[in-house]
Amino acid sequence: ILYFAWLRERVGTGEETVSPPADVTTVGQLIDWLSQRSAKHAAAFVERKLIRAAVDQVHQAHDANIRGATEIAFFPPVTGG
Amino acid sequence: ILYFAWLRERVGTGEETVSPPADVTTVGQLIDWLSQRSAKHAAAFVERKLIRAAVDQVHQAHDANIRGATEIAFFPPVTGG
Amino acid sequence: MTTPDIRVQRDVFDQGAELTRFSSRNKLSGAICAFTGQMRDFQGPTRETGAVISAMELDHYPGMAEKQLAALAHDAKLRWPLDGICIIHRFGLLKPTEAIVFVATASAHRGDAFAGCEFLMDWLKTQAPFWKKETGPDGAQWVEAQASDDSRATRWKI
Amino acid sequence: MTTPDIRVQRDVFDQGAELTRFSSRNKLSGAICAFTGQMRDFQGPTRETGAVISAMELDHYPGMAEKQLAALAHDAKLRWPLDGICIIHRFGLLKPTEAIVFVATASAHRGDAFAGCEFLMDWLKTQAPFWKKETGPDGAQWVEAQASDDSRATRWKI
Repeated sequence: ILYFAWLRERVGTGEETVSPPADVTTVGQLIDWLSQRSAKHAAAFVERKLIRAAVDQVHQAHDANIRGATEIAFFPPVTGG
Repeated sequence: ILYFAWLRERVGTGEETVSPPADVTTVGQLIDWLSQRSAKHAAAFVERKLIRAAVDQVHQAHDANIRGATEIAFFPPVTGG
Repeated sequence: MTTPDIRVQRDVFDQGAELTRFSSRNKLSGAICAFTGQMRDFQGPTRETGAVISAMELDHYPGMAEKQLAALAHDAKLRWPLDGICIIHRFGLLKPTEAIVFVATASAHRGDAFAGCEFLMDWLKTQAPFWKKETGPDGAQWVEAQASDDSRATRWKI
Repeated sequence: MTTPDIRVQRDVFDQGAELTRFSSRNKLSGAICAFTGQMRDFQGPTRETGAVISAMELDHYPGMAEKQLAALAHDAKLRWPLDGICIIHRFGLLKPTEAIVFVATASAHRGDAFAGCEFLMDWLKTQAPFWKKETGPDGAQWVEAQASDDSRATRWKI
């Protein structure tokens, strides 16, 4: 899992490796599962509508499937350019 | 009178000074009057819908007044840029 | 708004150097949009069917050209909050690949910079007194105005 | 179409030098449109009400940033007949007045160059994984995404 911008600051790390249970199959379910890992995770994900995700470096919605994915990233809406 | 682009080539000069009679009061009437000056003038002005005019360096339609003007220019539609 | 930088000149110019100069004059603007019209490689409406152009001569109306470009810059800054405007237009003989025209706008927001720049180009194309004569394989001929240029310009009308 | 020139880099770049390089690679294109996003001088939506920004840090997603910009360039050239595309985006620490992003397009016709360039900027703003943290008088804070950017991007949808 990769975190960027204020999500990285709130979680306290930019990168962590996790092994969620088999019934965590979507981005949204992964957010639920990660939120229970620590108070920091819970705080990071509390504004759920602001959380964007990429699965293997491609933007995905919260209902997207994550099975087989090797790299999942969470971040706020982008503000480059 | 100033002429530009193919109008200059057809008239055979880029600039001439004329003194039209007092009843020539619009751009269109000036075109009629100039067309009678020579065969070259007539040939230059034959495609009348393609003729654009500027009176004292401001674009004007054929029905614009020319009384008091000191510099009148005729040219085809512009193609710069 | 800095004073518009408007130049009608015979000399070649370097569009990159002009962009550097323009941006250094508008350092605090978040958005810079620049357009360059280069001498194109084909004659007629499309590259696929057109003949190769070997030279170009640009006739212009000295005095009115500068006035008309200044008037267009004035209109643009009335319509969009622009911090700066630059317009450079050449006349005389041009060699292939040389720049003909350069228009740049600076603004706090990119939408205004883009709109101001495209507005200036569209109106310049139909209002600024310049005329192209292109030399192709069949000799030199005056470029005909395109109806598409008129429609591009009039879409900006209120 | 030349291969899109896409760079995600920490180093400062000179927008004028990049425009010179881009135009020399696209000499035969009649139209070149270039946009530069510079570090703006104010925080918040408007210059009038905003506080002064003294520094900026740009977070980015290495790997995905390059991929996303390449995908946007690919989309742009499917939609418009573009001869060339250049996108440069910085990350890391930026000083005031430095350029953040540079997008350039080359085409035979100016309408396509303008549209391609603005499309790339609008989509880059909402899709490319970069995040700005601006330092103002009240400390550093992450820039919030603007709804206007989303609506500017979606207007390009077919």
